[in-house]
Amino acid sequence: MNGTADVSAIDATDVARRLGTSWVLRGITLRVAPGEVVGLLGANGTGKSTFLRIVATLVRPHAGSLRVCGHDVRTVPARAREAVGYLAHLPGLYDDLTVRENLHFAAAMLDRRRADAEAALVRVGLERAAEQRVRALSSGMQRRLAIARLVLRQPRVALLDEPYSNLDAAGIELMNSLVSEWTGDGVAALIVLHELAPAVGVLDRTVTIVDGRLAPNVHDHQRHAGAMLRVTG
Amino acid sequence: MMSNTTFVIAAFTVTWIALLGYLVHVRRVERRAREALDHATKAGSV
Amino acid sequence: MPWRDEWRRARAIAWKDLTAERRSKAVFNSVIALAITILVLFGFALGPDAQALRDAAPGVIWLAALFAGVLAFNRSYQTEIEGGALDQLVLYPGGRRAIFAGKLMGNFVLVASTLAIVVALGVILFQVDLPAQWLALVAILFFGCVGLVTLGTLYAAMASRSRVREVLLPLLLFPMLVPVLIAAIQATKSLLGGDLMHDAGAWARLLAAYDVIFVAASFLAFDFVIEV
Amino acid sequence: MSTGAIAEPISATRTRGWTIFGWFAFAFLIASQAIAIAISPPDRDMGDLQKIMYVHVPSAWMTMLAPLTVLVFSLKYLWSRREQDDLVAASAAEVAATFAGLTLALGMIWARPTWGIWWTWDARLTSMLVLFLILAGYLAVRAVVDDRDQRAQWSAAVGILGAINVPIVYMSVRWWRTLHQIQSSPSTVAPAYVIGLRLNAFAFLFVMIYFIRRRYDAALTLRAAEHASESAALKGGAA
Repeated sequence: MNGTADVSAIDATDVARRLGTSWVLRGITLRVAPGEVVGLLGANGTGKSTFLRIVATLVRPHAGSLRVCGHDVRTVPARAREAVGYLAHLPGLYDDLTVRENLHFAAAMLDRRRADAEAALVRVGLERAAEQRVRALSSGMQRRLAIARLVLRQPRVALLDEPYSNLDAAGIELMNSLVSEWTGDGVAALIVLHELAPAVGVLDRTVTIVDGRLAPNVHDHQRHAGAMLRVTG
Repeated sequence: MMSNTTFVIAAFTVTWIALLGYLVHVRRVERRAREALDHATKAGSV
Repeated sequence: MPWRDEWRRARAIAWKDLTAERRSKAVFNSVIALAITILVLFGFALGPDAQALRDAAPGVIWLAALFAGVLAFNRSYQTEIEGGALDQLVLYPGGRRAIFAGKLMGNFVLVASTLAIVVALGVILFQVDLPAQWLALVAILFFGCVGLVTLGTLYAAMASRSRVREVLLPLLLFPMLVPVLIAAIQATKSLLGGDLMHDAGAWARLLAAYDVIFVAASFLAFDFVIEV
Repeated sequence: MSTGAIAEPISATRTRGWTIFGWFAFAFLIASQAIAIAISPPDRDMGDLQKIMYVHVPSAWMTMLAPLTVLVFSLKYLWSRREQDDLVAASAAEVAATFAGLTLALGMIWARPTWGIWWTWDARLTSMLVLFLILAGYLAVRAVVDDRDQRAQWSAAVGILGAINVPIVYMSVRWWRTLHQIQSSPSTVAPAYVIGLRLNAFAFLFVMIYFIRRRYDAALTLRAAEHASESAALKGGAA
C-alpha cells in the first residue's frame, strides 16, 4: 500500500450527514496521520458511528470532502474501501457457520491464504473454539472473531466502533496489543469510545463530537505518557 | 344507436376528467412545494 | 486476473449461503411449506374434477414457485442485514457483481430445489401424466427459474432494505415476471399436452431471450442497487 | 453522489412561457377533438364508436412514449448523477401512470359496447395493465425510500429494467392471446379517421409535455425547499 508519510490516512473537511431534515453531522474536519491512534468521543446519538461508517465508505457524506489514504471517497470509493478495516458494533458474522468457516470465507473474499486465517485465529486465541458454530459463542468471543477478520485484512486504516465493549481484560489487552502492533506498521486507527479507560494506553489524542462538529479536546495524551496514565487511570 | 353515443360521450368525459384531474394534482403539489420553499427561506433568513 | 478473483468470491458467497441454509433450514422449510400450502389450496379452489386440475397444474406450479421465491429472496438478504454481515460483505475489496453472482447462485439452488419438489407434488396432486419429452420440460423449468431468481435477487437487494419489504418485492417483481409466467406456463401446458402445436420451442426461445437480457441488465444494475 | 449543482427553483419568466404553452396545448386538444368529430364520416354499423379511438389511441401512444422518457432520463441520471435528470424521470413516470390509467379506462369503455364485456384479455389492453403495474412499482420505490441519492439510483434501475420489459411483455401477451383467438384489433383505420387521429395524437403529445414540465417544475421547487431548509438547519445549528 502507499505508505508515503505525507499522505494522511484520513483527511476529512467539513464532512456532514443528514438524517431526514436534521443534521447528524454538521461539519467534521479531522486529519489522522498514518500510525496515529485517535479516540472519537461524544454522547450517544452525536453521530460517532455515522462518521465511522462514512470513512468506511458504507455511507455517503451529504456535504464536505473526505480522502482515505489519498483516495477521494466520492470519486474512487472502491480504492478507499481497499485501505479500510471496519470493526462494527454488530459482529457481522454468520451464525450457522463455524468460527473457522467464517474466517476461511473472509480469507476467500480478501484473497488471503487459509494459513493466514489460521494464524489470525491463533493470534486472537480462538484456535480451540475453531469448530464451534458462531451462534454458540459469547458476544466477547464473537468480537474476537471479528478482530481476527481485521487481522486477516491488514487494513491501512482501522476503524473500531467501541471495540472494548463486552471484551474481558484479556480481550482488552489483545485489542490494545494489536493496535500498537498496527500503528507500528504505519496503520492509522480511529476508535469510537464510550469510556476512555481501556484505550488510554494506545491513544495519541482524542476528539469529541459536539453538536455535529469536533470540539478541540483537552485530553491530549502522548502514547509514552499513556503508560504512566494507565497506572494511575 | 343511443347506447353507442353514450359510450362515446363517456370516453371523452373520462378523458377530460383524467387530464383536468392530473392538472389539479400538479397544482396541489406545486402549491405545497412553494409553501415549503417560502417556509424554508423565511426560517433561513430569520 | 480480476475475473478469476470475482468468480472465487462469488463461489465463496454461494457456498456460505447454501451451507448456512443447509444447516439451519430456516428459509428452506418455510419456503417448501408455503409452496405446498399454495398447491393444496389451489387444489381446493379448482375443484376435485381431474381435468380441471390437470389444465390448471402448470399455472399453479409456477404461482407456488413465484410466491415461495419471494419469501426466499427477502430472507436471503435479511439474515445478512440483521447480523451486520451485509456491511462486511459490501466492504470486501473487488467488484460488487461478485456479491450478486454469489447470491444468484445461492438463490437459484434454493428456488430450483423448491420448484423440483413443487413439480413432483403438483404432478401427483393434480393427477398430471408426464409427457414423453420430459427433458424439454426440465429445460423450460430451468429457464423460467433463472428469470425468476435473477430479478428476484436484484429487486430483493432493494426491497429487503426498505421498510415495506413484504409488499415492495411482489409489487416490483410480479409485473416484471409476466413474460416468464406466460412463457413458462404455456410451454409447460403444451408439453404436457404432447406439444401438438409445436409452440413449446417458441416459448422456450422467448424465455431464453428474456433470461439473457435480464441477467445482463441485472448485473449492470446491481452496482447501483447495492451501493449507498 | 450527486455532486451536481443543487436544482434551483424555476425562474418566473420560464413559468409564464410554459403556462402559455399549457393554454395552447389544451386549446389545441379541444380543436383537434372538434375537428375529428366533425370530419369523421357517419358510420354505418358501429355508430359513433370509432370516435372513441380519437382519445383511446393517442392516450395509448403517450403511455408508450412517457416510459421511454423515464428510460432516457434514468440512464442520463446514472451517467451524469444530476438531480434534474432524476426529477424529470420521476415526473415522466407519474404522467405515464396517469395516461396508462386513462388508456385502461378508455379500453374498457371501448370493450363494453364492442364485445359486451368490460374487460377482455386483449393483447394491448393486458400489456397496458402490466405497464401500469410496473409504473406503480416505480412510484412505490420512490415513495418508500427517503435518502435522495438512494431513491434516485434505485428508481433509475427499476425504471430502466421496467422500460426494457415493455416490448417483451407486449410480445409475450400477444403470443399468448393469438394462441386463443384471432387478434381482436379494431378494423383498419379508414383514411377519413387518420387525419383526426394524427391531430389528436399531437394534441395529447403537447398536453403530456406540458404535464411533465409542470410536474418537473413542482419537483424542482420542492427540491429547492428541501435544500433551503437543510442549509438553514445547518446554519441554525451553529448559532
